[in-house]
Amino acid sequence: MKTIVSGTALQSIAKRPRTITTESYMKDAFANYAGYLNELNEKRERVVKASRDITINSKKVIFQVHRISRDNKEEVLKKAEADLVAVKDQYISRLVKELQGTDFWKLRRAYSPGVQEYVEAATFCKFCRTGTLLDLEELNAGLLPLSDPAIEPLQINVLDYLLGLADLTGELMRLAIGRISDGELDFAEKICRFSRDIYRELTLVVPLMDNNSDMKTKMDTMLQSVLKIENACLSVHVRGSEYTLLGSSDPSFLMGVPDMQS
Amino acid sequence: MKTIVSGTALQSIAKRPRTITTESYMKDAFANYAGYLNELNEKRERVVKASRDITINSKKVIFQVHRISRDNKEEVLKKAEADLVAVKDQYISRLVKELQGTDFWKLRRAYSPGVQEYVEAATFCKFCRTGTLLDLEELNAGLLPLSDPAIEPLQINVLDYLLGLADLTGELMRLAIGRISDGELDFAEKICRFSRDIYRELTLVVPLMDNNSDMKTKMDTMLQSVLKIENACLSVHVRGSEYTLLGSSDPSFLMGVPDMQS
Amino acid sequence: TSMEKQFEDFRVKLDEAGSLRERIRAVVNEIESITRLMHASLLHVHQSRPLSEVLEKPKAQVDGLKELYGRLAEVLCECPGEYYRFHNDWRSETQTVVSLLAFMHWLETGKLLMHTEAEEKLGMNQAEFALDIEDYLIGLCFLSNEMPRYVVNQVLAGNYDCPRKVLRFLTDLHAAFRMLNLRNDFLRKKFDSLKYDLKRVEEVYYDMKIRHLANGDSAEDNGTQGQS
Amino acid sequence: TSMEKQFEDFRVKLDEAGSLRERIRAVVNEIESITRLMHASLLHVHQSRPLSEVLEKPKAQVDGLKELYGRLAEVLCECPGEYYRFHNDWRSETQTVVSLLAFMHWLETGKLLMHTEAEEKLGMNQAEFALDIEDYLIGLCFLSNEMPRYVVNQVLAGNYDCPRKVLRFLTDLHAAFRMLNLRNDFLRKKFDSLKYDLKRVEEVYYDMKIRHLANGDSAEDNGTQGQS
Amino acid sequence: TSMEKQFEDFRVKLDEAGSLRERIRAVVNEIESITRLMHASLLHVHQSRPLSEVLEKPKAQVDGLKELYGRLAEVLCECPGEYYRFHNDWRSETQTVVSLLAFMHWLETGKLLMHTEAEEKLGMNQAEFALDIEDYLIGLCFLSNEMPRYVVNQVLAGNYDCPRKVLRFLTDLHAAFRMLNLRNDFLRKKFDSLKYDLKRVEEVYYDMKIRHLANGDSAEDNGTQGQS
Amino acid sequence: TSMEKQFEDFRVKLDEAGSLRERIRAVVNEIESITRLMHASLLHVHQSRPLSEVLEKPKAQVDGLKELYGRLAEVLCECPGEYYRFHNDWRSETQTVVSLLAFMHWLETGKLLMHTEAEEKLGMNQAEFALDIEDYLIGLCFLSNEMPRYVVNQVLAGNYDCPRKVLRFLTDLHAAFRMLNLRNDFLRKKFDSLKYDLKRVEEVYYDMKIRHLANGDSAEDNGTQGQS
Amino acid sequence: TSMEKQFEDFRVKLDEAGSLRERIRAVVNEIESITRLMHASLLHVHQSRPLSEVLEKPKAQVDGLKELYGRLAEVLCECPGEYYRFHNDWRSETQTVVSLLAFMHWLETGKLLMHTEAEEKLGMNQAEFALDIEDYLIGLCFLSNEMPRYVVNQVLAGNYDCPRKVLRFLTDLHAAFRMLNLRNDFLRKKFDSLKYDLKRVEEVYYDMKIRHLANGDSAEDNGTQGQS
Amino acid sequence: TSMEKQFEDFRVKLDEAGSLRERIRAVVNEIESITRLMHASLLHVHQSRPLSEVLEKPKAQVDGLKELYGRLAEVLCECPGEYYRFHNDWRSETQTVVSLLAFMHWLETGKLLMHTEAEEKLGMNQAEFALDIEDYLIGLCFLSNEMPRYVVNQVLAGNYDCPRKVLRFLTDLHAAFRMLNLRNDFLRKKFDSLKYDLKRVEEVYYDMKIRHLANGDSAEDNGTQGQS
Ligand SMILES: [Mn+2]
Ligand SMILES: [Mn+2]
Repeated sequence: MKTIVSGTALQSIAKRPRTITTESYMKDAFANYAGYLNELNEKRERVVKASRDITINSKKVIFQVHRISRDNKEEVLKKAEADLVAVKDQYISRLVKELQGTDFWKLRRAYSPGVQEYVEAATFCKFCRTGTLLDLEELNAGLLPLSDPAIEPLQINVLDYLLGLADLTGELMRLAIGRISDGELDFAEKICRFSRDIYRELTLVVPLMDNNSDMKTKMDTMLQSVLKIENACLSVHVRGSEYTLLGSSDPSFLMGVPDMQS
Repeated sequence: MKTIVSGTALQSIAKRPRTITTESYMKDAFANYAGYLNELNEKRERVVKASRDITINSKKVIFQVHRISRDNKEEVLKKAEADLVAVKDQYISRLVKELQGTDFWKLRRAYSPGVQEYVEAATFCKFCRTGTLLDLEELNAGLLPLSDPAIEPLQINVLDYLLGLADLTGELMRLAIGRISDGELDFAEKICRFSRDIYRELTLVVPLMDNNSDMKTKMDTMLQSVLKIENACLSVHVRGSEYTLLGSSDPSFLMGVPDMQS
Repeated sequence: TSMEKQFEDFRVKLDEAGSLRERIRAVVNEIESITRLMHASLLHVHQSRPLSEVLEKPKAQVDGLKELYGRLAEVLCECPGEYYRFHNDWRSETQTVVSLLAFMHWLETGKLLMHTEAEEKLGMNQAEFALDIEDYLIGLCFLSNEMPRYVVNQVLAGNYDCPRKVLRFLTDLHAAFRMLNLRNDFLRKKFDSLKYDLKRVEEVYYDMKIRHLANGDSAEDNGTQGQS
Repeated sequence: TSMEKQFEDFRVKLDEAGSLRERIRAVVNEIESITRLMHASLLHVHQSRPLSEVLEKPKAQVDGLKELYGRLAEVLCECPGEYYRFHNDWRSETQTVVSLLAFMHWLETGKLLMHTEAEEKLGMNQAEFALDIEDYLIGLCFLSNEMPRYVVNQVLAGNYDCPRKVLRFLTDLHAAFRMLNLRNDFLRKKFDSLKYDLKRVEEVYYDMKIRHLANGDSAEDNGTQGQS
Repeated sequence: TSMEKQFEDFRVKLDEAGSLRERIRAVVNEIESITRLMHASLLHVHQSRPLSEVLEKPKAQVDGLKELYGRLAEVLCECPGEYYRFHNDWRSETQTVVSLLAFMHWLETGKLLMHTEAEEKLGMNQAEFALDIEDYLIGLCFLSNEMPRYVVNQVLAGNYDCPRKVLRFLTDLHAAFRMLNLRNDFLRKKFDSLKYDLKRVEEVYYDMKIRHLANGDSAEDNGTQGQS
Repeated sequence: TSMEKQFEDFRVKLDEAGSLRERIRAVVNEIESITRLMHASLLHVHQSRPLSEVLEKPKAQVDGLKELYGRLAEVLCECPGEYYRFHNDWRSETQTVVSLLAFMHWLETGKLLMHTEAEEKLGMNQAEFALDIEDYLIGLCFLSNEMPRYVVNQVLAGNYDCPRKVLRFLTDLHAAFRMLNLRNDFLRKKFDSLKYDLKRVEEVYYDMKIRHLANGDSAEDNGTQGQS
Repeated sequence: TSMEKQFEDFRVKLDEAGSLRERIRAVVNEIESITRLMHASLLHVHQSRPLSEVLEKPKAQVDGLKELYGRLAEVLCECPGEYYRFHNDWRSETQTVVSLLAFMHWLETGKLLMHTEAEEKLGMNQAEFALDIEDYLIGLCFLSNEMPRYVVNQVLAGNYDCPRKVLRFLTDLHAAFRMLNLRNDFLRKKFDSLKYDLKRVEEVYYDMKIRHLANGDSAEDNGTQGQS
Repeated sequence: TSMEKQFEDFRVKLDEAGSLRERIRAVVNEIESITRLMHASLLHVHQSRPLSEVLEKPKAQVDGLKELYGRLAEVLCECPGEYYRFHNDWRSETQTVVSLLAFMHWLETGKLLMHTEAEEKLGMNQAEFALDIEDYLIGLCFLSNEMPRYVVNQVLAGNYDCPRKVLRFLTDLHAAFRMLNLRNDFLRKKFDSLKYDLKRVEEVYYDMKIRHLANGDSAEDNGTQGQS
């Protein structure tokens, strides 16, 4: 039975088992669709796995950065930066290979968490190194060598960059508390200004983002982080002022407890 | 500074950078804890990945079984069973290797979804083949060869088995609708009885389960599936009775549409 | 500062994407309007109006649709490689479009509208602007959802052969769908509903058969309503 | 039928697990009672009672705890390899136990209670029944949560050296914790709170320092309350 | 201070609005009581009691309703221009009222209760106190929701012509609704349910038809239960 | 001090209330176990086992229930006037008990289990320990929820009279409920579900009736399964 | 029928219970109004107004409260043994009442308002209508929640001795609560908040102490504001 | 038919209402854009930029806002008496507008922006198009939410007088709100948040005061930043 419209072939297939009466034109087409869906699902799985690897290793970089203190800055950041390069070379490169030549937006939900965490780690390193924001262009320039130069290279999109940046403030908050404990008040105030700036810039960008419900939640968390940083700065500031009032001759004292043992 | 209790060593370390004043007894211990946590997290990641592989491939087996019809049963089930063996040999075995020698319960949340889907697929195949429930013992016997005989073998636990079984009813419902369309009324009624039995047995078991909030949700879905099967059977039954009333001489007619073209 | 510069840059880019999206939505709104009208016309098939009358208006609007998809393609041309970024903004409407085209096609020819045929009708047969396969498949499921009602109303209008024809079509379509491996997603749910549609059509077919109302298969005809 | 048989079998097994769990919970309830009493006694440290008095009662109860953990071990012996199946039933109480033991240990020696020491005190130094490391670590964070209040009350009682000692201890503990790579889980949240505790203790230390209330470091002593 | 003066002013205004709302709610509660009674009486239609008996009680209560809407109008008179400020406080009850009146009207006459007729029955035919169109439309959707059950029970009582009549009514109503461009989400959803009601009635009519239980369409009669 | 004395007093009273509650919960756990078994046995009714077989086990357990309610009464005797203080601890289980007893009673007699009958069966016919009316009513709603499934499975087993009988029973029950002015939200919601049950049974009866599968209404018999 | 008779009976009983509840709620609304006014007056204590001025208005309203509780008692008299049936309808307001009375009492005397004293003030010292202990305790927790703010504002007003006095009071209250074995989750949570209040007051006292702002502990005085 | 005529009529009316709503939303979108920019500019106040610089941009945009509200008024003019019908479409944006204007006004003058002043700034001082009181009040609550952060950042920038001034302002505002009998749940909740803001500012002021960092209350000045 080739077509439903022709009654002439009826007799010949009346006894054929029913399930293979499927019109062959449908069958061929659906075999194609089946192949397409299988490949897509398998690719999605591979992308999810690569994303999870990126996440777990980026988190390690972040923890490495948190090991910073006044006296080991160079050493700690060097290691963090090396680890970050390793994340890129080992895991992001795998993602790049999977996605190359496809519409990067199609599987975005599968890889977005990993990319966001990578952004968080990379911007965190950079801030600790230079006190500035690693911008997307620079970040993406670093990814270029991973791609086959013949085709459109994988680039982190603005949305994932901004979502990663939104998480950064949480880490900055932890960093600020630690820096205050370590007496690095200038550093803490730099963090304070930096995260205020990011928060302010993001408030202007959020309403423009494609699907900003995630981002709105993150903004709430972020404001909380900024407030925590500001309040921590306030409490050390107020104590410092009182110290000045009490007329200390050694204003550097409040800059930490290096002389705790002395 | 070896210990906090001895003041004698104070002078000698007063100038050492602060962060490495960490008492070395703490440092050594925490280095161990750090290693432990790293290994645990990495193992968890590997287990999650294995679980995802098991899930996606078990789902394929389930779709293969749904390709069954009156006339291709053997062929379809053969392929499904072969695929199921492949899931076990390729993916479950990887899980086994990861988990061997550990407390299987520790990472259960990481692998449970995959194992449940595997149970769903295996019991589904078995039911279509024999009309009976693949029991846990049999299922686990199949896993024994994967394990190193020297140590405690990985066995699917009762909870994952039951959770997988709870999902089975959804597939049985789809199967039943299909079988009715195919005229396999006896098969449909067998499915009806089978899923009623499973539902009934599970109602007795659910309250005993370790953490049964998931299971309770599944029971609600399951009752819906059972009702759908029963209602589907009712509608074909009522039509069949009317047909008998109308005095047809060919009661086999309602058993499907094999003669649709005749 | 460089931070401000970067964010200014982002705002520009996102604004561009936003205005792109707005233009897409404007087109999609028009698509939606047309499909609503087409759908309303097609529903007359349930009142058993003659097929030619039923199809007249919707067929006249296919060109309008094609033109709108052409405009969609133009907009998407401005952001190459970002087809799927905006996919959600027009996928549900496109699924409806597919279901309507497939219904019309089936009413006329009794055959399934193929993916490539749908693409052609909409001018989506371009490298950068193709019809997503999942959208096409979901559209086919929507098509099947209309069948039980169609069959019942055809029988009410005295067209007792209709159930058999529809049954044969849905049986084939169902068999074809079973070749796919789906995830637990929207498509799987719609496919489940296809099974129920099939079952309902079978029941009507039985009703005809029991009462010896259905004709034999001898006189075959194109289309689904003999005399249209 | 075999299905009934299997499910009967499951019921038996799950009933067994259930009664095991009930026995575990009974033991855990006793552990909880003891820790409540120990905690209440230890809180007297904030009223600046002499250390010997504060520690007397809780120290007397450690043996009771050890015995209870012995009973827990026995119960878990009956289901080898299922330690983590029931872990949730006693982990939060065990974290509290760790924090109390660590507090007492620190009050006495000024040192951190090590994982192996905690295991020994509770008789958990067995292959099949060890103290989970995350529980131990969370217990340490709870310990740090008590410190700011302790420091404030010690200063109120005139013990101006206390902040420096606590600060040194928490600084070390914080440095040690920073060696860990955590997930976004409960432990990370507790570790964050440790940072705040550290900061608060620093502030008190500054207050003392500014007012020249703290002694120098010359006279070192065991324990945390010099003359108790 | 001017701030205090301003807030004093607010206090008065907010209290006035509050007591207005309370008075509205009191009236609405009475409306709700009456509709509950009317609804309960009307449900007897499903037990196939004679129409005159079914309608007796609810008809007697329409005047009560009208009086209550009169009191509502009086209250709203005190705050001209604020009809929609308090609309939410009585709209759902009013939708129910419309559905009951429309059901009674249809049972008696077989015709749709028009918007102006509904307004008249409730005394809402005033410039400042009219029946909101969306409320009227939603009420009609509720009416249609009762139809499938009504049809099934009429058939059970042997009234085999009922499905055809109801189908004709619902088909017209559905066609009328399709003329609207529904943007209100709730109304759109209710309209979807109208489609299901129509489909269900079609099926019942189909059941009658294939069993030759339904009469032909020749004999027209007003009202819905010929011989009641 | 007087404060200490007062809190000492509270401690005693709160501990008493606590242990009372624990004893109540222990009894309730046993009630829950029994109802679970009864329910599972009653589920056999859907497998169309003979009524005598279905009812054998659950009937044997009614005495056990009665004894447990006796123990509950004893506990509550110790705190006269505090029935409602602990009501929440056992009300949901009691609602289930009522629904099971009412289902068994209906299967045997085709009649509604009256409130006083339920009280007698549970030994709750005492001044201080009666069956709360709302609990009884909610139990009846649970009973009705079981009916559609029961009807479907009875028809599947060839008992074509069942829908008519159940419909008559549910219609009466529904009418009785409508007499109440339900203010309790939960009960009101359950009553809504009763309406759906009624509608579903109507539909099944309709399907039988139009196919002449249901018997006439002439021969009356008690019980729900003719030959049980 | 007996079913109808039974439900008629239920209707009467449920309506009675309903109207009882309405009367209770009417009284409770009045209680709530009064407590809102009392609370607003008492908040002036944070603006450091003289105590006599702060307490004047709220004290004048205690009699009003007592009368309302008298009316509540009368209503509950009509349904002996059902105190706890309606308890939820007035418990949260009563907890607020307790907290306000306890605050006023403490401001005047520096002492804790005892349970019996609270009962007397409200006329709840009857066998059938007593003040539930948990409500009293929760009220005390609310009282403690006001303390940190009170202490801060007193210090701002120059009353540097206040923290020490409040600390002593809260320490005693905390110790008293610790005697209880709290199983009630809500109460336990409120007790946790009491710990935070205590901690905050300790900190304020610490601030005073290290700045030598607080007086010594030698001079005892009743009341909380020396010169009020 | 008359039904068709009626629905045709409805179609026109619903389309009119729909397009009115679209025009309102278009205006509201522009309002929202402007407030976003104003808000972002005002956030500079936390960076301690000079007040003139902070206020420059937002002040420049007030005229734009006024114009937009003028357009809103025009649209609403076309449907007299339906202000509240569309209120929800623009109320949340208007609350934000009020909060921004009030913040700017307070920064400049240290005074509360009065209701009439807000109306004037927005051109809402018309009989038919006034500023809803609840919207104004909610806007004030949003204003207060910004205060704790403002105070913290001002102190960080060395403006030690700020806490005292803000505290005085918030205390007055809080007292004014307390005069109202808030029945609106949302407003009540926002008012609760005002209490927390007040408490936080009290704490900051306390921290300054006990360290003698705050100036005395003698020198009064308008505006909030002395030298702006
Ligand atoms: Mn992070
Ligand atoms: Mn499944």
